[in-house]
Order: sequence, then C-alpha cells, then structure tokens
Amino acid sequence: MDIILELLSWGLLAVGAIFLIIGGIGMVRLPDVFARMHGAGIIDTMGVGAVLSGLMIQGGMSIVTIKLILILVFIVFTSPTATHALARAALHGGVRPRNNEAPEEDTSQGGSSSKT
Amino acid sequence: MEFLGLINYWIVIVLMMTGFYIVIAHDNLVKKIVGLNIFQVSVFVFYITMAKVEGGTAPILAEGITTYSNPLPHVLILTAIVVGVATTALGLALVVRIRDAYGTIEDDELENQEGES
Amino acid sequence: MAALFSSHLPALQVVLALLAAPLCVMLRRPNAAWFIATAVTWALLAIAVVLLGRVLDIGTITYALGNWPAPWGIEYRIDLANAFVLVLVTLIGSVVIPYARASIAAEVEEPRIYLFYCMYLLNLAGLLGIAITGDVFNLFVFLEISSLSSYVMISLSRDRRALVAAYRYLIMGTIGATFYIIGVGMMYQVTGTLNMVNLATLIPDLVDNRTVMVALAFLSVGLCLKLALFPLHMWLPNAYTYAPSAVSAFLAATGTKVAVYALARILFTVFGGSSLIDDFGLQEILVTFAVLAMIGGSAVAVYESNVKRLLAYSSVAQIGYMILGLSMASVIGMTAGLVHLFNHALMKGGLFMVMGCVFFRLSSVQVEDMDGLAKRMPLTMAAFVAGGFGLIGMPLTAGFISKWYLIQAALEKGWWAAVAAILISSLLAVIYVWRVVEAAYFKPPPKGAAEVGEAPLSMLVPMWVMIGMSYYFGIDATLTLDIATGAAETLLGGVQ
Amino acid sequence: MMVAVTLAVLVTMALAVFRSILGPTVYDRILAVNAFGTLTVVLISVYGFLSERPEFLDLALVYALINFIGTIAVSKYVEFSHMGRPTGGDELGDI
Amino acid sequence: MGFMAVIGFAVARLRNLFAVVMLTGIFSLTAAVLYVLLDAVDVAFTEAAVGAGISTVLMLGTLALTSSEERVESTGGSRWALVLVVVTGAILVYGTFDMPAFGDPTAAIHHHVAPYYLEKSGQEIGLPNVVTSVLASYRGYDTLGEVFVIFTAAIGVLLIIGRPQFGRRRSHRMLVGELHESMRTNVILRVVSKLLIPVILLFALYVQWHGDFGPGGGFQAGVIFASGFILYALIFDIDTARTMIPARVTRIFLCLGVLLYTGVGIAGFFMGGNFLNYSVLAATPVSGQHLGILLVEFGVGLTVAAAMISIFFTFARQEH
Repeated sequence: MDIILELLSWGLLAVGAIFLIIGGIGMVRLPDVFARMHGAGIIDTMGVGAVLSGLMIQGGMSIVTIKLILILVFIVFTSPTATHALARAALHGGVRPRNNEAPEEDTSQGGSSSKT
Repeated sequence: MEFLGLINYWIVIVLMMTGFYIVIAHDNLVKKIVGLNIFQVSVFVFYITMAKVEGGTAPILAEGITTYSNPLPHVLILTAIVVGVATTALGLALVVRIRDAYGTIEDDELENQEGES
Repeated sequence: MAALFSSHLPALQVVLALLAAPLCVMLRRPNAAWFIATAVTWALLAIAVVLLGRVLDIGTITYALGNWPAPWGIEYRIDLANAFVLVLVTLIGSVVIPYARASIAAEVEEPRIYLFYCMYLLNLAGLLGIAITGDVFNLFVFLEISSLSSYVMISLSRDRRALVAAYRYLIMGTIGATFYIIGVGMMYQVTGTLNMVNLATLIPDLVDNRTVMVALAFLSVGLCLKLALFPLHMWLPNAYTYAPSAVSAFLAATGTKVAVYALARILFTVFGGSSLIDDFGLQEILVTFAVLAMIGGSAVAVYESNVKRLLAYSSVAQIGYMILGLSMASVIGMTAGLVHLFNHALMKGGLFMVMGCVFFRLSSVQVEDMDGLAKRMPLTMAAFVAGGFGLIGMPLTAGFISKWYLIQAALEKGWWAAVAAILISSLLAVIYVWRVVEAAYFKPPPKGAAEVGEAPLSMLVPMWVMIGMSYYFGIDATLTLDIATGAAETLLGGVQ
Repeated sequence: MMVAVTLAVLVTMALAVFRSILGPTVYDRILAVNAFGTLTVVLISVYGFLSERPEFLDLALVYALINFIGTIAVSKYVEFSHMGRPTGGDELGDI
Repeated sequence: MGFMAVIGFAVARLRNLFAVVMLTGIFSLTAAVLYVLLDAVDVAFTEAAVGAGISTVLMLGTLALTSSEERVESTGGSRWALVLVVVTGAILVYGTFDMPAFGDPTAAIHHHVAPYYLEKSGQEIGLPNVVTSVLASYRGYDTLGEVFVIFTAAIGVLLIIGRPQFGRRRSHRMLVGELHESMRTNVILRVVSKLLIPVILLFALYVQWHGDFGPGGGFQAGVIFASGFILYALIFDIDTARTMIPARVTRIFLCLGVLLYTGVGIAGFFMGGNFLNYSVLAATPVSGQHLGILLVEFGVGLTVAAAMISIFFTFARQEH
C-alpha cells in the first residue's frame, strides 16, 4: 500500500513538473496575451494541482495536508478569477485576440496605456 | 575556495549598487523611490545572507534539530522592512502632491520651474 | 508613586512623548492637541533636567528595557553627553511649542493642525530616542521615526516648494539611513553584537579588519548625510527655507544637533577604543570638510536674499564649527564643539523664530520686503539683531564663548588654517547679518507698505526667551562649560 | 524527485521572468507576474518538503493571497487607471 | 539571486514605469523566496506581504495619479552617478574580504549574542518561534519603535494627502456610466471575492495567534487583514469600503494598537519590572512573557492593519 502511494506521489510530482514546464514554454512561445493565458492556465491547474496533490500524499494525514488542500483550493479559486479580470482588462484596453482571418494590424498591441 | 564564500556578498553588493544608481541617476521621482526600494531590499538580503548557518534551519525550535540559523538579523530586518514600507508610503504621498502642484514628476523640470518662480 | 516613576525616568523620557502622540490623534481638537503637546514637552524637560542632575551626582545611569541584561536586550545608557543632549532637545521643544500655536495656525491648514502636533511629539520622541539609547540598531529605528516626521512636517507648509524640499530630504535621508544600516550590519557581522559598550570592547581587537573599516566609513557617511556636513548638505537649505517657521526653528535647533551627537557617539564611544580613526585619516577628512563648510556656507549665505535660506546656509557653516570641534578629538575641542552645539541651537532657534514672526505679518522673508521693518516690528527686529550678534560671535553672547574655546582648541593643536577659517567665517557672518539689519533699520519702508504691527505675544515671548537664554549662557557660561567638559571627557574616555 | 520538481519550477520561473521583461503588452507582464507568484507558491511548498520542515506552508498561502490581490489591483489599474475614484460624499473625510 | 540581478538591471533600464513597478513586485517576491531558502521564514512572510503586496499596490496608486511613462532624455549627470556607485561598490567589496564565508558556523556573528537566544528563549519565554521571542521581548523596544514608525507613516500620509472632512461639498452621486466603469459589475469577481474575504480575515487571525509557534505574528497578520479590505475596495468602489470602515474607525484603531503596546510596557512599571518587562505580568515569568507577547503582538496587528487600510484608502481617494 505504502509503495503504491509513494509511486503515485512521485508520478504526480513528475506529471506536475512536466506540465509546469509546458505551461512556461507556452507562456513564452504563444503569439498573444489571450493565447498565453492558456499557458498560464496549464501552470495554475495541472501543474500546481498535480504537484500539490503529490505533496499531499507525501504529507499523509496531517495538518500539512490540510494546509496544502487550502492552498490548492485557494489557487483553484483565485487563478481563473485573476485571469478573467486580466482578460477583461485586456479587452477593455483594446487588445483583440489574434484571429487568423483578421488583418495584421488588429493583432498589434492595443490601447494607449499598453505600450511598452 | 575562500572566494566562493564571498560571492554571495558580491552579488548582493551589485544589487545594492543597482538600486543606488537608480536613486541618484534617474530624474523620475517614482523611479527614485523604486530604486530606493531595491537598494533597501538588497541590504535586507545582505543581512539575511549573513544570518545563514551551514546546515541550519529556520529558528523555530523543534525536536531533534540542533543547528538553527541566527535569529537576530531576521528580527532586525523585520523592523527594517516596516521602516522601508513606511518611507515608501510617505515618499509616494509626496510625489502625488508634487504632481498636483507642479504637473510633473521629473526632477529637472521641477528645478526649472523653481528657477522661474 | 513618585518613587515608582522616578526609578523609571529614563524610559519615561521617550515613552511619554510616544504615548501622547496617539492621544493627540484621538482627541482631534487642535487646542487639546496643543495643550497635550505643551504639557508633555514641559514634563519631558523636567525629566531631562532631573536625569542630568542624577548623572552629575551618581554618574552613568543604565536602564535595561524589559529587564534583559545588556548585550541581549536593549539598554539605555545615560552619561553626561546624552543627558546634555536630552536637556537641549527638550528645552528647545518646550520653548518652540508655545510659539508654534499661533505660527502653525497661520501656516498650516486648519483640519491638519491636530495631526501636526502628533508629528511634533513623534519627532521629539525620535530625537530623544536617538540620544538616549545604547544600542546601534535601536538608534536607527528612532532615527527613522524622527526623520519620517521631519519630512512630513516640512511638507506641511503652504508653499509648494516645501513638497520638493521634503521629497529631496526624504531621498537623501533614506540613503543616509540605509548607509547607516549597512555599517551596522557589517559591525554586527564581525562582532556579533549591537550594544555600543559591548562593541567598544570588541572593536579594538579587530583594528586590522577591513570589514570594520568599511563599516566605519559607511556609518560616518550615513550620519554625515543626516547632519548635513558640507558636501552632503544639499537637502538642508530648501528644507529649512520652505518648512513652516516653527518647524524650521525646531529642526534647525535640534535635528542636526542630535545627528552630530550620534556621530560623536559612534566615532568616540564605539570606535574610540581603537586606533582606527587615526589610521583611517578620518580626522583630517572631517576637518577638511568642516573648514569647507564654514567658509562655503557663510559665503553662500552672504548672497542669499531669502533670509530663512540665509540662516539655513549659516547653519551649514555652523555645523562645520561643531564638526571641527569634534574632530580635534581633544577635551577642549570636544567641549567647544558641544558648547557650540548647545549655543547654536539657542541662537538659530531664536533667529528662525524671528523669521516666523516676520512671515506671520509679512508673508515673506525676502530681504527686500524687510525695508524699514524695525519701525513696524521693533521687538522682533531687535531680537534678530541680538541673535545675529550671537552668530557673529560678539562678546557677551553665547556664540562668543564657543568660538573662543574653538579657537583655543585649534591653537592648542596648532591648526592655523582652522583658526583663519573661523575668523573668515565670522567676518562673513557680520556681512550677512548686516544686510538684514541694514534693510530693517536704515532703509525707509517702501511706499504703500502694508501696515503691520508686532507679532502676537505668544510668539514674541518664546522668541525672546530663546534669545535671552543665548545671552544668559554667554554671560554665565560656567554651567554649560562644566557639563560640556564632563561630556567631552566621557565621550573621549571611552567606556567607564 | 523533489529536486527535479524544484528545478522544473525554477526553469518555469525563468520563462515567466523572460516574458515579463519582454512584454510586449502590459497584460503579458501581468500574466507573467501572476504565473510567477503561483510558481513561488509551488516552490515554497516543495522546498518545505525538501528541507523536511513542511510546517511553513502558511507562507505559501500568503503568497497565493498576495498574488491574487496584486493581480486584481493591477488589472483594475490598467482597466480604469485609478484605484477606485471617490464618487461622492465628502462627509467621508480622511483626516 | 541571478534572477534578482537580471530584474534589477531591467528596472534600471526600462522607461515604462508601469513595467518597472511590476518588476519590482517580482523582485521582492524573488527576495522573499531567497529568504525562505536562507531560513528566514518570518522575514519572507513580511516581505511577500509588504514588498510584493502593499508597496506594489501603493506604487500603482501613485502611477494612477501621476503618469506611467518616464521621459526619455540623455542624463548628463549619470556618468558621475556611475562613478559614485562604482566607488561605493568597490569600497563595499573591499569590506567583504574580511567577512566570514557564507554560512560559516564559526563566524563571530553566530557566537556572541545569538546562541543565547536559541538556548535560553525556550526556558525564559517558552515559545518555539525564536524570532517572535526576540522580536517581542528581548528586543521589544525596537519593535515598539517599528510600530511607531508605521504609525508615523500612516499619520504622515493623512497629513500630506488626506482630504479634510468638510471640504468642498459635492453632491455628485455615482452615475450609471461610472458604475459600468467599475469591477462591481463583474459577477465572477464579486462572487469570488465575497467568498474569499471572510477566509482572508480568518486567515489573518490565524497568523496573528499562531505567530508564537510558527512563522507569522502581528505585523504579517495586520497586513493580511488589511489586504482583505483592500480587495473589497478594489472590487467594489472605494467609498462603499470607506463607509464600511470610516476614517474615524481606522484612526482610532491605529491609536489603540500603539497605546496597547505602550500600555503593556508601562504595566511593567506597576508590577515591579522595567519598561516592557512581561515576566512580571503574571504569576510565573514564562506565562507572563506569554501574555505580554500575545498582547503586544495584538497591538502590532491592530496598528498595522489600521495603518495599511488608512494609507491605501487615502491614496485611492485622491482625485486626478
């Protein structure tokens, strides 16, 4: 039983690590903000979720696990909310999602406050 | 080998000087405060770096642990962080008022305006 | 009850001011706040005097906060030097506070006044905390309390330039404080303690340690920024010029003085036992800057037409005198420096108060606007003349005593250049004081000048008390000299 | 294994910093900072286990919290360019 | 630390103040991680809450009121600045040569005062978190000063930019257009934050009372508590939040906190100890210390929370 748990835990950690890196690459490589949000989304859900679950199994039944669950729940709640607020702000600020049919200008970076 | 033990300090010093440079070389008032922040944070890192003991853990007493890092710098830096945020808040408040009164937050433009008035 | 409080006087010296500050905020009445501030400041003066008396009687007092013995806890350590500074700060505070009432009501917006008194008390507490503590890090904390409240008080004036002055002061002051903590960190790193006495016993073993040397450099630069020694004085003139008058008077008389004390404490108590200061050439460096400050500050003051700024530059010069005295590292030089610290606080405080009265009536402190003012505000301008004599160093004034001793000390060392600098600077002082006097007494008032009368009594009386004290201590200088000599001996003698 | 996870987190953090310095839009930066914060949470949790003192998870929780508030504040700032404008009632004075 | 250096340089170079502020946020998060790696959990806690949280929010508030672009110009004076910086840096590096190597357990710093705290605080104060013991008791006076610093800052911000109560009276109510311009209309945000805020406040209380045993304490709790209200003010509008906790309330709590701390210190007088001696507060020294630290930390929490709320609200209520 212990071995199964241990293996499960390592497996989750490994999966989490892989997803983290995938998300990170996504954030760097994808073409525009809205697409990059998906990369961040992978980090927030699969990456964090898997890693924290793996840690929970390591922690066993203790206060540590409860705290980990709290953190996970917290991230599950806040992360999408934050991304949502951000996406709204981006739309409001004049950034349009990249669209294959749209002319190139529309994909350029939008509003007045958003220049580098 | 001796130098390896000091490299940490050197990086901290580079950081400190980056902050210091931002404070004295930039004209923008907000950026000066940012620089001040970086300068101070680097000093805090310097304190914390010297508190570390090889093989020690956080100074929260627990069964079976014998080496702890030095708690005193932690205490000092807690105090210093508060002082830092207090300074930042006041500085920013002043910037807001300066912007109200002069319409700019660039140091040299302020000087020009003062020269005229 | 009385016995209970009397054994805790060292703690009360600071805590009383700290307690009163939030009370001011809670009451929200300008008058009530003023009343609390006055009562507390006077009580603090009483405490300081009692402490000074006790130190004279029984020697150094120590007070362990929280009953934790010294290197582990923080301790107060009151010897003659701190007691002297405590009396000075509370004395100035007590004289300025009655004056502040009318002046602040005129220069600060009404809804903010009660908070102003809170700041005033905090500033006082910060300065007292610096003076009384025996712990280098604790000094930093109180340094910040006093600095932060100074920035705020300076910015309160209605003149928009006060904001920029306060901002620049904030940047410079914070850099200074950060340098100071870098120095403290380095010292702590090689000694493992923060207590001044303990440091003083450990540092002599570490004379060759490069970290200690750099720590000394950073501590000195940090504190010199705070006390506005010549090349680092840029923040001072504007800050004093545009601050509300009562604030200028208070800060000019106390802020830099306490920083001078802190520098002396670090240099002579903490590093005094080692030969580090001589090895480093710190003495020569300080003397050079002091001489430059004396001449440069006075020379700039001669060309200033804003009298408050003129006085501020004169302060830069006078700080040079104090540093000159300290850097001689001899008993007589140190005595001269400390006496000058005291006397200059009285004179400069009084002069800034004069300018407060002028501003109160004229809303200007330009020399041009003071033409013929002596006819309209005779008492005020007479006070300026009296205070001006002190700055020049005429006999019978307090300024004379300290300069006299300073010259003696310089002669003893054979520093002819320093003597010459003192004389040149005094001559320049004659010129800049004369410009104001000429305008006020010998020029006719301009046509259509506003009919202004004397300043209110609540401002005149404290002003004359301040000026009067500067004469009292000029005529009967034994008291200050005795205490200052004792203080100099304690500072130089290291730790008993 | 923990070490591997830590490394993965660090690599991802580097990617996030890269994005935040590169921009190009503010939203990219915000996104990167948000992701960076989340990664810090993971890093601290993992490090707690690595150093065998996992009771420091409170810290991770604080990071998550601050990260969220920071992102909301930033989004609000870029969307409306104010932090909440006073809308009326001067009876609510500050002093 | 490599991260920090990169970010530091980026901050120095970037002209967009907004990006600079974001990077400063990351900078202090990185510093906080570094603190954790160097065993300073309490400090990391504070740095995360203050540096990454409050400072960033305040800077954004300032940018909102000023401008977010730094003017590009060739600074003539920057060469001198560079020289000064290099010289200062060189002096510092010179000073490091006699420093003990990183982590060296034989260094003087770890042998004079610090071991006393680690060995004795268990018996004298009886709290596992040595940092809390030192902070609140051995060096309690520093902490008192620290609380007064934050008190000074809060009052100072009020003095500098606070709006007087009976200023210009405007009968301007929220218009429909403006209502749209607020996050209040965002259902998702509203619901999530309504769920979160009580949790945040509860968590703050946990940090407050748990500080004796783990990382945390009054200061951190105060900041977290304040951040709950800041979140509320961000999502709903500032005046609604201000009505919830009027200036009067923050001001009174601000004072009560510092008065509580000082009061506990003075109570030491009457029980026969020195200022800030908690040992005399209860029957045995250890329980006295415990009580004292608890009260003092509570005072810190009160003042810090009130100060942060007050500072944030004062900034947010500025007009353009």
